Amino acid sequence: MLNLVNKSPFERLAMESCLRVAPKGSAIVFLEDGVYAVTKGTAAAAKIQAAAEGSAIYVLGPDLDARGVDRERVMDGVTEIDYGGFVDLVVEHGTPQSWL
Amino acid sequence: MLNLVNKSPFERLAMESCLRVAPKGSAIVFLEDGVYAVTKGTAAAAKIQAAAEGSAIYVLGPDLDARGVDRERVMDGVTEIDYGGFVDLVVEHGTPQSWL
Amino acid sequence: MKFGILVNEGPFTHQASDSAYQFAKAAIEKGHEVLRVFFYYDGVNNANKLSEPQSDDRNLVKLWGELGKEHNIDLVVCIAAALRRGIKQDVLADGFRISGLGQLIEVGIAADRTVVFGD
Amino acid sequence: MKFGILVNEGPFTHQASDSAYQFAKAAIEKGHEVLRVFFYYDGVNNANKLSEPQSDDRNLVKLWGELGKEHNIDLVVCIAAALRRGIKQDVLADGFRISGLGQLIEVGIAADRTVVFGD
Amino acid sequence: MSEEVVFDTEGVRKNFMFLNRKAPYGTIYALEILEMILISAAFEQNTTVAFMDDGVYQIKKGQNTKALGMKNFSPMYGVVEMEKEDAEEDEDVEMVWRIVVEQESMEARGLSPEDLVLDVEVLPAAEFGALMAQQDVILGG
Amino acid sequence: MSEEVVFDTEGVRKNFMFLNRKAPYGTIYALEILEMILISAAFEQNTTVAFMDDGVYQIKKGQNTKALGMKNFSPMYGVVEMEKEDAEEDEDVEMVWRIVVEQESMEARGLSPEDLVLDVEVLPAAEFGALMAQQDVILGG
Repeated sequence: MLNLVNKSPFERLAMESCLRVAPKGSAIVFLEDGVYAVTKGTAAAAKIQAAAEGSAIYVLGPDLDARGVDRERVMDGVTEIDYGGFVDLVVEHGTPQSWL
Repeated sequence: MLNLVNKSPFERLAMESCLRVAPKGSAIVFLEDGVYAVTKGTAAAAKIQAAAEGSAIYVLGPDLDARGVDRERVMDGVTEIDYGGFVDLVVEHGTPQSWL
Repeated sequence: MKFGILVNEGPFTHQASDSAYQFAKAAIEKGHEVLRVFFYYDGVNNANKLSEPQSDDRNLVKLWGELGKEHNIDLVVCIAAALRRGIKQDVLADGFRISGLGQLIEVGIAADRTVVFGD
Repeated sequence: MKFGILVNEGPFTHQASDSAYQFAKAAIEKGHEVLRVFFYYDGVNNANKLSEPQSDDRNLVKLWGELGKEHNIDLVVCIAAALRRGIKQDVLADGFRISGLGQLIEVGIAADRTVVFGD
Repeated sequence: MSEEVVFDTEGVRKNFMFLNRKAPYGTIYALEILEMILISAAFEQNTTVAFMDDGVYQIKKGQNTKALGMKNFSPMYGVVEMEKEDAEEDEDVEMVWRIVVEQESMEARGLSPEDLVLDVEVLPAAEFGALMAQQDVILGG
Repeated sequence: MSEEVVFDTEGVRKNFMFLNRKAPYGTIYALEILEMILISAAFEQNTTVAFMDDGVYQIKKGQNTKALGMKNFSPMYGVVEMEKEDAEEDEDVEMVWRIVVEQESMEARGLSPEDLVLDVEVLPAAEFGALMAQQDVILGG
């Protein structure tokens, strides 16, 4: 299962639901407003860091660019992908689940 | 200022923003999916109870009915209103702010 | 009192348009006046006359049009938001008109209260 | 691989339709096949040919239509969702067709992966 | 209008989950997913109708939308239950139907199975997640 | 089409707040509120352009939407700043323009005023709320 999270962790609780339910070690892709989740120094950072232990965390680069997120503010251990990389992940990891 | 909250406290953080920013003692109307906030025995109940100290809390009855919320599950101290009562509150309290 | 109402969402998808309609109706029943309802963002979809809900559901496009006509409420669809979303004269329901964002600011000045319904 | 895509939201209001479009394009560039894009909920508004965004913005209705034609993607608008929202043959953009919800289940069975884009 | 396209799905049986995570009436997702589930039955796929987060509220007993003028779709869940029974009784078809609720979501809302219009399996988050991981297609809104 | 209706607003000056609480690009609210603000300037009202919650992200520096194909509306905030300067310089009109950010929202996102494309007043939650309470009209989305 590949988890897709497109909501800001400061507006909605979609990410919490994903972290509570998704099997340990599931990969997570942050896209759209979800990309704010992987920025350093925010009130949500500790939760993501904890989730990152054992899960592969990806973030969509074009969505970071649109929102002006400087790369040095992206958390360590997060892998940046483009849409092609996003497609590859869906191929590799099987059924995607969009946490809308 | 009259605060209107139409989001479930389990899905979005709109209510938290309202409670953080709105001047102490501001009235709050819960409507639409916001009505779940004033039900007893939920994970969000303590927060609303704390807010209710000093604020007047209202809930829209037709929205409770639609969602099958039994009245004995509505927190003490919450005043139920209909749309007419909603209009009266907007007249009395001045500028409404919708926490969308 | 004089009310202005802003509707931010289309019919059906969010309850915003329903709540705004019920509020407007109640305000009129209480003897108040609703000067204008301004439809912005996806709210412009409330004016699509092709909307055809199931027979056992409410028809918000018609309900708004009738309320407007009966109580002389100015129903204004924002032209900029409407163009983007393909709401044009061809599909505009009875009772609505298309105009600029200035009409929202104007009613905000003219009304005693402006109430926003959205998502 | 064969992909099915579900688009839950209309153009502009949410990024869902943009993300789905970029995903579909990237999948094709990688040599995959997109069997069908199914437009449901407010997603049906992606097929409104009257949509006329500002000249410096993207036109999602056109982009979908062109992608569909060029790569033989079946663009299906759900009839039940579309009726409610006033998307009918009169305003249906080139390249789209209106059909039932069964078409979504069918592509879910036929595709190797079904990806959902929404709000 | 473009021409109809048909895909060959003969004899394929996949695991479909319809995942409900939104409250009813505030948005239309609950109603339109329900329409999706009812149509899907004809395709004889393994089906899990799942409720978590505010989606649990969709099946709360006692819904009455009269004052709102909105359609009360709560009775339509009875049809979901019938489809499940049909699937269980049909000996010709090896098809599994389940109706599941995530326990943590239900409890956080102060609800119990007696509050719900459907007979459900209550699954703790970990089991609910494990079931999600077995799906071929997860549809939601 | 219905006929045009005009209300008499001559000489009335109210306090308008345009409240931005949503992130840019994920939804259109940021762009369409901005269009609202720019149109409003002609009406010479007291104007507060306010950012809180994810709305603070709207004015983050360095936005580049090229790869998304979406319109980058970030430069349009420059016009908001110009309107504010015009209002301050115009001695014939007693009109107040303010651009404010709620401090708690900004800090929770790890941002500081140097990250923003606008010169803003940073207000703690209590002051921000007090300012909201002084408004005649609060518009948002």
